[in-house]
Amino acid sequence: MTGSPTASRPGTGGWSLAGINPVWPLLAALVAAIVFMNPGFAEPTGYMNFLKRAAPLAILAAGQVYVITSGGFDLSQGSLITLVVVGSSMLTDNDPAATAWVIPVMLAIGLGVGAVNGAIVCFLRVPSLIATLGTMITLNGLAFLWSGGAPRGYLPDTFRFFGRELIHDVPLVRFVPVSVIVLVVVVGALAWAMHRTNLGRMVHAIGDNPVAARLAGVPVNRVRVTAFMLSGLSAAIAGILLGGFAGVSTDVGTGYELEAITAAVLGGAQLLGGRGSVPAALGGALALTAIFTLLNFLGLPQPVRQVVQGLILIAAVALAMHRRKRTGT
Amino acid sequence: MKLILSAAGALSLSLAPAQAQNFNDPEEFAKQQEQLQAQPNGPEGEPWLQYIGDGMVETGDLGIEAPATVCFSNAGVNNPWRVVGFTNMTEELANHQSIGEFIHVDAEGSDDKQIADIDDLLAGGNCDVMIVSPNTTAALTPAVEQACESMPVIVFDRGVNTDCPVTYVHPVGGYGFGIEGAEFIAGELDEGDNVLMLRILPGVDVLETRYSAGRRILDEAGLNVVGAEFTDGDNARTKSIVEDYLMRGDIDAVWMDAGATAVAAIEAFEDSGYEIPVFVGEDQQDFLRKWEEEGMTAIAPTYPTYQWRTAVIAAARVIEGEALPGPEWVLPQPAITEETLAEYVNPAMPPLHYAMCGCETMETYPEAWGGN
Amino acid sequence: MTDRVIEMRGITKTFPGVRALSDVSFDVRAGEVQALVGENGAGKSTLIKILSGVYRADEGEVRLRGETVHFSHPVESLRAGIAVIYQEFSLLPERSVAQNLFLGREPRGRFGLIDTGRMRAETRKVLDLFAIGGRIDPDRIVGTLDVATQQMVEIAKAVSHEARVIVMDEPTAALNDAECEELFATVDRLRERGAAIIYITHRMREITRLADRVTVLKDGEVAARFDGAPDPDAIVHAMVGRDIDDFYAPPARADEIGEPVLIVTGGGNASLRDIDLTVRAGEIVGLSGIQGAGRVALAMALFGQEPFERGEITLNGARSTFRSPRAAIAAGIGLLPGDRKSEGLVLMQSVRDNGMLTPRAFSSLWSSHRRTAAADIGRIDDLLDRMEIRAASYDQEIRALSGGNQQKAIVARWLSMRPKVLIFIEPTRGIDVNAKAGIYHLMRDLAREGAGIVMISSDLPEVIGAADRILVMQEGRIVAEFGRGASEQDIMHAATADMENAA
Amino acid sequence: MSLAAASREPTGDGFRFDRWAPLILLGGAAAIYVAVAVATGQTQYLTLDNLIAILGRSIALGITAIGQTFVILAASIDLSVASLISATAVLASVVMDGSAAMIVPAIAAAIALGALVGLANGMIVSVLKVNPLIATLGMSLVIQGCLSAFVSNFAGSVPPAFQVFAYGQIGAVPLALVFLLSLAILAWAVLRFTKFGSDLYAVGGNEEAARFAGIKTGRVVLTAHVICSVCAAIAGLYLASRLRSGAPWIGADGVYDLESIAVVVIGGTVLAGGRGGIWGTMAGMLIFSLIDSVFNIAGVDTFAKQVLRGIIIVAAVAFYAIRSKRIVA
Repeated sequence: MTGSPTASRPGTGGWSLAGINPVWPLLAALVAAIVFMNPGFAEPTGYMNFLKRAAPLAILAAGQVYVITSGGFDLSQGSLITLVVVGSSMLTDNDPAATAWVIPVMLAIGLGVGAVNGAIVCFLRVPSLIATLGTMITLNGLAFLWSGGAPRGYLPDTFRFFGRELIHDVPLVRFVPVSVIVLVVVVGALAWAMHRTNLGRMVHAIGDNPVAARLAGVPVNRVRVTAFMLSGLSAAIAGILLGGFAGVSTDVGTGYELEAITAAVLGGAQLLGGRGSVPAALGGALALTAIFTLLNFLGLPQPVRQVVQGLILIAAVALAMHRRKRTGT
Repeated sequence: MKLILSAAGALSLSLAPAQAQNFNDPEEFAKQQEQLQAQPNGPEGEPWLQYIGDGMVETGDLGIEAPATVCFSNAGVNNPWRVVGFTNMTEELANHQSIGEFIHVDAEGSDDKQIADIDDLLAGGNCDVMIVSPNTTAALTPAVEQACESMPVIVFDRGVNTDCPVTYVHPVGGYGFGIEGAEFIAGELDEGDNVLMLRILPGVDVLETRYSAGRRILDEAGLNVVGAEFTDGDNARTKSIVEDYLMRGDIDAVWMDAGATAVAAIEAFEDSGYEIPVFVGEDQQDFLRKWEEEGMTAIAPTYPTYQWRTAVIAAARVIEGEALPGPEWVLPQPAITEETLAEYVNPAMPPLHYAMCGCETMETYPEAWGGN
Repeated sequence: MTDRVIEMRGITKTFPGVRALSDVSFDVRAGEVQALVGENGAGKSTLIKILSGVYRADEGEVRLRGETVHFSHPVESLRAGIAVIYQEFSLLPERSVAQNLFLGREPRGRFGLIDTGRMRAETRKVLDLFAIGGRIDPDRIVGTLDVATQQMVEIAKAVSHEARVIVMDEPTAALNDAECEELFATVDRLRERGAAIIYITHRMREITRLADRVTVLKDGEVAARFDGAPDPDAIVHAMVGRDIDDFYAPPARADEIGEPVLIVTGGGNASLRDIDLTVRAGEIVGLSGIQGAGRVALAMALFGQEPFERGEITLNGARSTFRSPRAAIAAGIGLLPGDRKSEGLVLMQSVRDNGMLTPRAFSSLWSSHRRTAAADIGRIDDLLDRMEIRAASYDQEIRALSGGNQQKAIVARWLSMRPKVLIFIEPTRGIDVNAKAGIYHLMRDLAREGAGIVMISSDLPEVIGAADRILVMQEGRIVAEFGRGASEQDIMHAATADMENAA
Repeated sequence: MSLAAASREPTGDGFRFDRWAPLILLGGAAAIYVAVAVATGQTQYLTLDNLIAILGRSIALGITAIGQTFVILAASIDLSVASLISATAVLASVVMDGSAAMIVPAIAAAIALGALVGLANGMIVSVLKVNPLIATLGMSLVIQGCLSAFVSNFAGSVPPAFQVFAYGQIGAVPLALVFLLSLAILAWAVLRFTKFGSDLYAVGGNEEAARFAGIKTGRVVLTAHVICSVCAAIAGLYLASRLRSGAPWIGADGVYDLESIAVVVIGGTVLAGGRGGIWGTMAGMLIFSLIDSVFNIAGVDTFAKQVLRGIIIVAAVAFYAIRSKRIVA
């Protein structure tokens, strides 16, 4: 210890430009580009529609980031969405009153599937990549098995309220989609749990170093299972929004798990654990949706969209690795 | 991974001039246009037994003993259309004493797996007759040829590039589907009006032909096609696409190559506060219901699921040694119109039930199809 | 003309915040054993890592047979004939002995394929250099060998490189007496063949037995050089180099030692047998023994990580067997792991998060991360202050801190839980010498406050200096107990004596 | 050191469970197959013809899985194989376009494309240090996007001479089966007898130790990726031959990415790398084929099949993993 004695207690780290998560400037640039292309986007109809559309993915990414930060993956989110939508249609069967109990049941299913994922990883010691791949296939099968291959009921308007309705006559913005309110509430709650509670710090700890966490007394299994349950819960909520937004179909959730992982990674979440932020995952989801929107406005076809998504994914992680190497941490 | 799958090959028409198959064949277009108008042979009111054209094949000399084992290599039951169809098929089996055992193998949408399935059936299935619903035409041709060597084969839905099957059961076809919807729009709209075309996926033969026929007619009618977008059959995506188009300008009609996401498209108009324009859907109950409720101006061309019944009927005729339409058994392909809508709407049926199933008179209707 | 194979001159190396080596000169000749001695943290490992090209010296030069060399990668030094046997095994447990020996330089036969026959034969030849070698099958999977044999394979691997310079870093840490003798014989044989051997140890017995010359490092500087095997006392003096009473905290006075807080009777599991142990409030109990003797296993059993399957633990009068660390912590046991990086720290999290980890673990998942039942942020900050942790900010990632500061953050973590028993595993490993005294005094302070301290250390002088009582373990059992003032020889003898005497 | 030391404890020199586990699983699958055939009275499924049909069921999956084994042994992973299979199948089929003269150039082009993609994957993983999951997922999107930009259906055709690859017979045994077996033997020999094979296990088992032994770890990972991608290219050639043409969806339809990983893991190769081998992978492939056949014989409902498949994957991996004490995520 050669340095001069520090006079006082080390302070709190300040904000610096370099400390800003790159996802925010990226999002800002994308939004600017979209507004430039289509000034209508700056109108409430434009950006509210955008937020409404991004809401399921953002919620999903906020849940996924728990599992990623804890060191795993949740590939079952997409199938869980499908199960929730198909299951809701089976259970409500166009009875508006049923919504009141079907939604809690769906949230419970989300939590339950998360608990099963967590239990497979914690107690059967199957790596989450394989475990959730298994549940992904199984849940898809279950959704079909339950419905016999095609949805058997309609979703009543009461159920679809969350994903479809707008609240009119709101000052400043004229109207707010209900799903945007759901987005704010859910992402807010998940951000609070991640960044303001013991759970969140312990999710980081078990992803960073599970052995050290266990030796420090962290209930590793309980934390991990909780992370998976929150991911499952977020998928259930996303499912309720998607079902509400667009009605019943058998492949609603297809591909959402990868988009959620992409969004989380764009937000700087570190694969294999230890780093992750819910607000940044939200930023990642908005940025990803903005990229797709921009590509649509540019009239670029689907394949280009894929190529861009792939390149961005690689570039985001490569950049993060580069920054980490440069800062020597 | 299905993201990749569903996104597979999604570049639009400009780059898709098919190298292997021609999806814009004027001859086929004309033939199907004619078949739509043709008066079918066979019993009135039972379209699954009807046929267009006169060709028949004799099967008396095949010498299969009843009850026989029928094997069915299915491309998949991976969408509601195939689910309804497969239910039609299994329920139809009850009508045929001559069919003893029915072995069903499902390829889950994979060519490779379907080829392996047919191999398996040939190696150990003790099949007397084989029904094949090919996943793709070209890929399954060798497997079907191989099967033809050991037993009579019946193909339906998609065809194969060989005439070895006893018969190929199918409705009029994709051009016919496209023609009916587009002609309806052309009749309702004025020149220069805006039409949005919504498509599921590129590259799928039965869908490509629908589009090329529809596009041709819309163009000929002088309508302005504002866009042709792929929806991946995804409701949310469909709704988003339509919303985006509405932000840019008015739409007077929507043409779709399949009706699965029709209701989502309609809702986009409702939710954005627009009148519902002229619509082309399909015979799914949710669309028909919406149509009736909202009093829309619409048409529902069909690709009838009753062809799955016909395939079983054909197999039974082969076993019984009766003649049957062939080498192609072309089924009528009626569209549901304003006049016939009431016959088909049935609130007791599930939303994605295909109304043109020819199944209403069957014993287990509607429970077996998920109705109540 | 010189027969010096290796010559290091004026080596200086600084790590952030630590001067690891300053102006160290060191040489070794062919056909001799040069002992490199020093306490943990004296700079031995750093010196070796510079020699082998893992680190680069800030100043000074390394000469190999008179020529200046700059190794930038261990492979280059290996190719130049310098083989280092590290303490951490570099063996691949899933591969065979022969595959491990020839890793990265497999003999090739026809078509460039690996000549497995020749590889096996060469392995045989190398293993035959050891008496024990004859019993090792070259095709045996390394993971299935016991630890001592794995150590032998590790040495054989270095030997098989036909290195002119062989560095052995505490090679006997895991070996019993007989195995040690075998190793010594091997070293003799290597010396006869003209190899230059750098032998790192802090065991006097080995120095006396093997060394031709001795270099003592202290605080990153050469403290003494001896030709021939010197008097052990002289070495110890050079190593410690200060008043021991001052360096180590004073021992516990009789009145400071209180009631037993921890009693184990008949404890046993797969790696432990017949453990009877009492730890009193206010005392520091040292656990000694060779590597693999069961010291760490005992700690992990007490801590519930590898629980006892037999016997029982009484903690503060309450009987229990801890099935998990969590249960042990809840009952009042704390543990500072031996390998901070892999077992103690969550490196990407902040200093404060590392301190708060255990308090948080014992609070509701959903309550605020700033205030927990055991401690709030303010209290943790106070404890971190008390530990005199040097960090730019407690929000800084802990990975940027020095080893000593990291260790202190973990101590702060435990202090917040007010444990009744605190287990330190290798508490000063990798810690700056100056920080060491701090750790010793800290342990003593904790004991004075009424905790029972269990300390496991491979550094004998440290155990002798810091513990009030020393328990020696061998093959999973406690075989001897010494009070303050035991000698290294006594302990080493007890740790490696023939098991038959005990049985 | 302490926990690490615990993991170094000898595991006994007698019966090594994990060496035999794939065989046990395979035996179990075979027993179930026989039991189901006997129980349903369909003993006609127990002939040699059927055995060959079962062996030949999953040739493409087997070829892909052999390649996947290499990357997983190196502690990497490759999610781009499915898209690559589609790309090479299309490329080969377009280049041949029915002409026998073009067979050799087409094969060369396909292999070259495979090598190129493998090289890119390997570079991104070993030089840019991007997590292999993300790197190859991104690559997969890029390949699929590029491919879809040019073709949307079956493109080109394969001359009859090339169809021999998939349909030819040597006596009663399909040529492709013989080819797969030869490839497996070659892969086994590479892993067993070459320096590269030895290096591969070292890099996957303990990268640090490998680097200290002078192994160029980056190059080893790179080579593993090239091998994996070349295997995928061969699988693409096989599928082109089998389907008589290539289409941009055949890889994704076969789910070769996730299934090949599942096969490798069920065959006892651990995702963490350094342990496993080709014969385990072959056992895994056979297990998959047997499961498929059992489902077909027993006439399991399609959707129930999916549910079971997911559960089987998880259960098979748990069969190994549950014995480990490591914390997984």
